[in-house]
Amino acid sequence: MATIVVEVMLKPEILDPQGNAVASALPRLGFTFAQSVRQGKRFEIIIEAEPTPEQLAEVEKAAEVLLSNPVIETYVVRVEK
Amino acid sequence: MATIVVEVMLKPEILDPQGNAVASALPRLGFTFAQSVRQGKRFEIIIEAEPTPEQLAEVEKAAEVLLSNPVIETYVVRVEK
Amino acid sequence: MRVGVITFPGTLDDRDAARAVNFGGGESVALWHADADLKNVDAVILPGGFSYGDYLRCGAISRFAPVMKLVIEAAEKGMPVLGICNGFQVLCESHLLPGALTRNSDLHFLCRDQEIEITNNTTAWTSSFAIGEKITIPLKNGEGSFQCDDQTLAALESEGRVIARYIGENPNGSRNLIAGISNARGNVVGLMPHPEHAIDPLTGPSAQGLGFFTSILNAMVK
Amino acid sequence: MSLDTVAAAKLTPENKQPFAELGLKPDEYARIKEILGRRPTSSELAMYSVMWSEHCSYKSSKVHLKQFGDKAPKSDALLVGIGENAGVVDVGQGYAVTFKIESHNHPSFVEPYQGAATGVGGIVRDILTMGARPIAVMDPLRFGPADAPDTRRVLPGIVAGVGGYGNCLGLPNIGGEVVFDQTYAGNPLVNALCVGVMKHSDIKLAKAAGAGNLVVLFGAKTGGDGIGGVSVLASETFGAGGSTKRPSVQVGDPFVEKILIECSLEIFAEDLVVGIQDLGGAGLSCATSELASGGSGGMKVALDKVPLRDPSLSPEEILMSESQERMCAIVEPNKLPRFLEICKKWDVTVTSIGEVTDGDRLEITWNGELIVDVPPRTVAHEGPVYNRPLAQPAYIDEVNSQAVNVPIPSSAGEIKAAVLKLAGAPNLADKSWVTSQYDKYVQGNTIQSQPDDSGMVRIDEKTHLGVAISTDANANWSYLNPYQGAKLALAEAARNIATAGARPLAVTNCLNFGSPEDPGVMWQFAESVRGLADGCLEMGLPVTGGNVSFYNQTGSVAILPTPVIGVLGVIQDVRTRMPMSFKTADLDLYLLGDTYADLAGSEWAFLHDQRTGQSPNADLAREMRLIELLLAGHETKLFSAAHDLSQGGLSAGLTEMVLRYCVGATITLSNVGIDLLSESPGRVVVAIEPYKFEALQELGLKFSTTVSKIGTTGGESLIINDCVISLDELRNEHTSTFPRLFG
Ligand SMILES: Nc1ncnc2c1ncn2[C@@H]1O[C@H](COP(=O)(O)OP(=O)(O)O)[C@@H](O)[C@H]1O
Ligand SMILES: [Mg+2]
Repeated sequence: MATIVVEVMLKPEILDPQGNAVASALPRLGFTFAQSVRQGKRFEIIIEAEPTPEQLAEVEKAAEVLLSNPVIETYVVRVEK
Repeated sequence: MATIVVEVMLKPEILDPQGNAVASALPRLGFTFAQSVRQGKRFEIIIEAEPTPEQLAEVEKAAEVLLSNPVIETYVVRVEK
Repeated sequence: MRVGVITFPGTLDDRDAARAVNFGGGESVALWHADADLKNVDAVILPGGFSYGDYLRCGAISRFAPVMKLVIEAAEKGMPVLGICNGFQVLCESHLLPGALTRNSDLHFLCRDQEIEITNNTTAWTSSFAIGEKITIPLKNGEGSFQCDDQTLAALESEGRVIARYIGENPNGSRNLIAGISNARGNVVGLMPHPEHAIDPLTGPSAQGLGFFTSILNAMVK
Repeated sequence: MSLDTVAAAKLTPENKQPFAELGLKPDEYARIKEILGRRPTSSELAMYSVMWSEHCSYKSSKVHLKQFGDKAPKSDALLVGIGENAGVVDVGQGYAVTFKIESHNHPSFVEPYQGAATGVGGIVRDILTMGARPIAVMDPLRFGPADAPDTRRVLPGIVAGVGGYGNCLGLPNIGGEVVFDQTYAGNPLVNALCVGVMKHSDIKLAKAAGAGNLVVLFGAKTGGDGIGGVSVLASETFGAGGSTKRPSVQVGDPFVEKILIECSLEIFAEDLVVGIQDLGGAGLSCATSELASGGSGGMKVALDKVPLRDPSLSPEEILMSESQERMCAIVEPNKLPRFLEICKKWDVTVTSIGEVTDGDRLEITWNGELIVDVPPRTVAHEGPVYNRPLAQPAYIDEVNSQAVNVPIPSSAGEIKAAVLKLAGAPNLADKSWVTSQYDKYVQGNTIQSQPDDSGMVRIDEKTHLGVAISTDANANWSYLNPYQGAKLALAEAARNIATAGARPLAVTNCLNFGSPEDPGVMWQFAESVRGLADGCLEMGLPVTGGNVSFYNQTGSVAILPTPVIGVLGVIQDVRTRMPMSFKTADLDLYLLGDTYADLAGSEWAFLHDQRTGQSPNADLAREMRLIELLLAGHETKLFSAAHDLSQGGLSAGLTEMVLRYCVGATITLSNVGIDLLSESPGRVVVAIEPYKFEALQELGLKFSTTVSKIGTTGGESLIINDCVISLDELRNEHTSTFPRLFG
């Protein structure tokens, strides 16, 4: 068993109200470390065995057509060690 | 500038309706690689400089009280290289 | 005049949309997401709701329903298609319309009576209105903020493809207060607020939504 | 752990069992052994422990709730009474309506969004189970102080959860309550009401009849979430340091529930089930034992056939799991193929897990080995019953004897300040911040919702038949006098129905209290039940069902006694409903009913930190005359508007009226301070065209109800004697509170 991770984030130019809400909630709770916050999605895909290059290509495709919307989002595919 | 990432996922025993929806949509599109899918959140926190241990401890605290609900979720804090 | 109303798993406003079609003088025809033909309809409505729970992204999973292949083909040939709320989201995800609908800027689901201005009356779905006509119909969604890149926005504006705009304070962060847009040909329209809930003052804020459902009759007569 | 079978239990009678950890008392454990003639298996122990919990067995409340049956008024409308998943009433034209309130208090404190969401999900399944299409929801809510930091966590989460689940199901939210008090700080109350409609012939019951019929489980797969959620979470008082027994809460999937609703309704329409039960608290333990207990025979279930989300679950855990969005049906074998077909259409997981037998035992096997062998009634319906000690708490005499001591405004400046203060008080302020997160339009049949006195939905588009529902509780009065408080809440809910022109027909309730092990709390509970039962008898309204939530307390501090009463009424033609306010100038405003110096338990007293004095006495005969007056006036189209007065008295009532359609009013009051602030029950403000005065006076005489002119409509201000408040100023005060507090 292995885990492939797909991370999907809004493009930098797209408004991120969720990230903004977190960024403004942090100082209210006394946390002052953040300059800004962006919020995105993380998919953990469990597959049977170590992924083959073909499988990874398939995941890339799925990330592009289903898991993200290229109009507003970008994605990264990683194999979790 | 540096980026701290907080990943929040539902605990394994907690139902993940979103992950399930993705898992059942994938094969309908001809993608057969996934045994199961879990969907979580990814926060990218931009800070001014390389994080200090104190800052990281603060982020941990924020992850616990604000970014996740420990009743149903777990979190991981990582420094993005 | 047969107007198909598609039900996806999780669609909610299908019966309301069908009722509105009939109120407007058309004949509503129920279509199911798994259908393999469009039952000879002259136009199609994708109603509001939470298809597939709105999981992943609103409309992202419905876009791949069998019936959508047929809708996309028919739309490209000029069949009038109206997407309301979740239907608008499906049309964007299907790339029949540009842009995307994202979380409301205040992060809350918002249900309220919203005044909008009709800014294009040449589409299949807006011909019953006058340009500049102001109507009040319900707005109800959690992800109704229309977003696109600057270039797309400029194109939509210069080609007059913004068909309705919110009046007053921006309810959800939509760019340029956009409430609805059309494709270049004017047969495909996406609208965030719900005209099907404004066909009778007894159950809605007004009857001013009816125009969308009478417009389509004009379109066919022509 | 090895499998604990019935055979093993017989061989190892002395095995130690963790009955106490599961919440069973030693005598309860002894009783189980006596019933079975041996020690229970661990699966049986799991079943008994969840089913005999306070939440499922009503062991502390049963002896009191009996009154709802004993004192039940004769009612031809009642089709299904207390005991089933929800009561059903006849509303005419062949339609039956089912409605019920349930609580999901503790889970909503732990995980506000999911707790509230699954609360809505649970009550909707109860309504569906009766064979009805759910048509609307309501959400009476109570929180700690509005400005407390934890309320900022709890309230937005709960509101988002109620909306997130209800909106996704396509159920309009047509009303509710938002009330703040210190005692709810660690115990927010999330009560959820659902109403559904069906034809008489479609009523379904939870019973497993007909040997050879199949036990069919459909909906979501069973997971490990919420194991013991209801029984442990709902019966464990939160200590100061937080509960150690906090199990994981359940996460709801409203999309699956929406599919389950449509799938079930299609199954019902083809008459494919003999009996049906939803899986709520106590999951499969509850569904199997209640179905078997409700039928005539026994039942055999192969537990290993249950589809699992988590394959590592033990049989005990499967029996206790409270995974959401599951249903259990009894199906004749020849109808199974069609049943499966419909499930396939909707992509719903479905499995036949057993069958009805002609025996009298509930037998459950795990891979062929018998792990449960019990008489189902002993699990489901014959749990322990307690006659808990009760005693009037000491505070009662103390607060009752203390007079209310609050400033009474008289100058124009004081009046203005008081009216504005009440308009912006969290308990009375505009609730749009909450309700705009709820879809009120979906289904296209909503006639009234927030901020109207009651919610109203049309149930027939051709005849315009409709139902109205209101939920009310006045915990301040219940605190001062629980017997009167329950009656007064009942009267208020009924009045809220009648102001729209609907005739009250039936009652549901959700009784939220502290620990039943505290004799003072038990007394509050007993008095409330007695008051509600007496009140229902007097008003001729049957109680059709309800819910009890105990252990709402933090340490030794209980919440205020909070019996939430829901009244459902019928209106023959929704197009004739009376609006809560006036849309034009030059109407005359009249007050129906009498005003006394009733400040005890009032919002004005609350704003001055006082909860003393004596609650008003409910005069239900007078309330009923007022209701008949309203209905008679509705019949003859006498009223242009009618609005109930309750919390905040005339001051709040006028504020709501002038702001509803932005038409002002000029009011003249003789005893202005008391007239504005008193909360005397049984009062309604009506607007009529001036020439209809005589007709109104006649009705007043006929129904022995005081009718006093208080003013006229019009203008852009609320003018009270010499005090002028512009509508803009009033609106600003009324609408800014929630956005300021919750963003
Ligand atoms: N949590 C809620 N959900 C839906 N509607 C609500 C909620 N809270 C209050 N409302 C609505 O707001 C209006 C005013 O509430 P309230 O002042 O409590 O009414 P009343 O005093 O007449 O019972 C009513 O229409 C009520 O149904
Ligand atoms: Mg009221």
